Amino acid sequence: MDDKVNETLFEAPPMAEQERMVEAILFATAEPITVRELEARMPHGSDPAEALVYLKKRYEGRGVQVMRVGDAWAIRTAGDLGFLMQKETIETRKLSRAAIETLAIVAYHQPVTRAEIEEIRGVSVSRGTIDQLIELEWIRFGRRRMTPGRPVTFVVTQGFLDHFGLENARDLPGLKELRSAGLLDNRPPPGVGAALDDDEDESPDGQDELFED
Amino acid sequence: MDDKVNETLFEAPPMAEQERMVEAILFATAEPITVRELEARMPHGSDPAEALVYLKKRYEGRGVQVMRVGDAWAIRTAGDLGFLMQKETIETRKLSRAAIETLAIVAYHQPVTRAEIEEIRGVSVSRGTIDQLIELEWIRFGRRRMTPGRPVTFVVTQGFLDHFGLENARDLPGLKELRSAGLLDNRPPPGVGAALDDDEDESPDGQDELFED
Amino acid sequence: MSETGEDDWEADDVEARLAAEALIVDVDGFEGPLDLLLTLSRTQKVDLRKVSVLQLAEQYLAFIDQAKALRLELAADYLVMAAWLAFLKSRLLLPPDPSEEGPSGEDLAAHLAFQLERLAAMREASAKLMARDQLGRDFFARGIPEDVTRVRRVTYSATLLDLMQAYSRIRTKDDFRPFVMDREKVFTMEQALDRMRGLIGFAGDWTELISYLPEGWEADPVKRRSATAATFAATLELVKAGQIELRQGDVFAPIQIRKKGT
Repeated sequence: MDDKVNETLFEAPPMAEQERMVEAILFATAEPITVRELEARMPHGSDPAEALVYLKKRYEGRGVQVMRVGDAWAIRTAGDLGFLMQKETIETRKLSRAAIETLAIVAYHQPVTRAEIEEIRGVSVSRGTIDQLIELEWIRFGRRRMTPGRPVTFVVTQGFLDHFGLENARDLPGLKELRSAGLLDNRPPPGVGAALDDDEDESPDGQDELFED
Repeated sequence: MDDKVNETLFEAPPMAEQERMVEAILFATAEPITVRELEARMPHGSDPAEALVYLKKRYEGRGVQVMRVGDAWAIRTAGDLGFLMQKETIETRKLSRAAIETLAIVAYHQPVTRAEIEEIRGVSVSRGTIDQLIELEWIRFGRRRMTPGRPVTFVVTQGFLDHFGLENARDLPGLKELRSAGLLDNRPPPGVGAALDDDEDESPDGQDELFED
Repeated sequence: MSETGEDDWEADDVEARLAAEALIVDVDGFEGPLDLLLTLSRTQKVDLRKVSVLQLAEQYLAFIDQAKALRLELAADYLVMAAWLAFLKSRLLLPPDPSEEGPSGEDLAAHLAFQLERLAAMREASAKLMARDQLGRDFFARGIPEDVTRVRRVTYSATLLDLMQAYSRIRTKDDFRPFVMDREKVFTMEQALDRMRGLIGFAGDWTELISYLPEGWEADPVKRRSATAATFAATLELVKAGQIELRQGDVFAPIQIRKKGT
């Protein structure tokens, strides 16, 4: 037992030197490296596992970290400095027509269920469109509707109001104003006008709680 | 008052943090990075040059080293640990004697024209030799010589410094001795002196800046 | 001095001759005459600064002679160097001729010695350079480089107007009709052509094109523009068909037409 210890002591380089070696190998290898591979490359009797403990400690809080990757080891950028490895370019895109229409419906009809959005648009609303609007933090889930199936509703967010410069969703121009602004066709087909009015008359009930300041 | 506000807005991170950032960036890349590039990637107001001084000191005696390569910086494994790296060694094409000598002549005599290289070696330099060195990114075209025919000159690159672990072209082995022995002089053959005088007047200037910091 | 040089060469031992012959066999291995001279100078076993250029010239010439005797093909620059060294040798051996211009034999010899020393120095420098630790051989760059990734962050934008327009679109989509151009105010070329065909019979004299515009199309500028364009296009068609002639006195002057063949 003592002989063994002595043997190792004499053959292996000092631990500080082993640490240097592990450091250099970890730095230069093209892939994470296992303790066994380290052992194979270092002088006989080296204990890379121990050297790794010291090295890992030495890099604590530094710009790079000694990290375990599966059963191998590698030097990696410290998590909080990842931003230095990226160059961000911001690209502004126009929202798709489906998304803007869905958003408009939520804004005008909130709280509104997906089924209702689809009914108004006359086409189905893709999961992606809803997800995108939620991700943009322009819509969020509202309360469940107290109807069979208890469907979730969607409402617009404070972020939405901020983005569009609205105090309040009630500030959205009504259909009459849209019409007088020339945004709505001047000639609504017969019968639609009445339906719209109903719509407008009816919606405040549902909306009141949401539009309360 | 406004200035103060702006200053605080753009306050650079503490030096210890800047050192971490430089560390992370240098670790991440295989190619040397200039101070200017570091500056561009770090938060506004950072002073990577100062951070590099600390970082270089921190890595003294470690398994990897912070090395200066011309006006750029890189982390490289310590030279004494090369024996651990057989696996990483890239088999490079063996350079011909002509290529090695041409490279040395460019390094020690830069900026140097092809005619001058040929004069020193006493033999014509093949196109292929120059091409090979350019392809290795060890030499590149320098400024044209302001002599009749305005011949192009060659100088060594940052890649050359990096490859041979030189901080600077002035660190070339034996450069001072060669210079004081007059062996880097562009001494024209007797009788041709007058024609080459211009050349001589101009070349020291050109060289000075190359061997300057 | 020259005498002793000769003697040295004559008296040179067998070893040197063998060495010279070995050089000849290896003639392809030399990088030009200067390289060969440098190798020959080493056989003098003195510091390059003390090398006897005269002796060197003789060594070189002897080398060339032997190569010739062996019918070895030598590149032209070796022969040029031989000629030059023969000239140098004569300069060094003969007393200087005061009437002769140009550099002295000593100057030329000194320069050759400098060239040899410089070449030797560069050889040594390149050896030192290559002996340095080299990247990828003795020291190493990062094995797992992380490139700067360009992150493209897409932000979506919409304005209140987009929102309102979208809503309007939905609420009025029942009214939607496919887009068709409003033809009410358009006079087509076909119409103009029909009209012109009926009228050109009367155009014996130059008449202004403008007078051919259809009735009721002059007042409304939109209608007038359309009618003018159509009528002009129709006119060009008729010119092409060889039925009428067309002229314009000046830029922006009235365009006139008349029936062809009058």
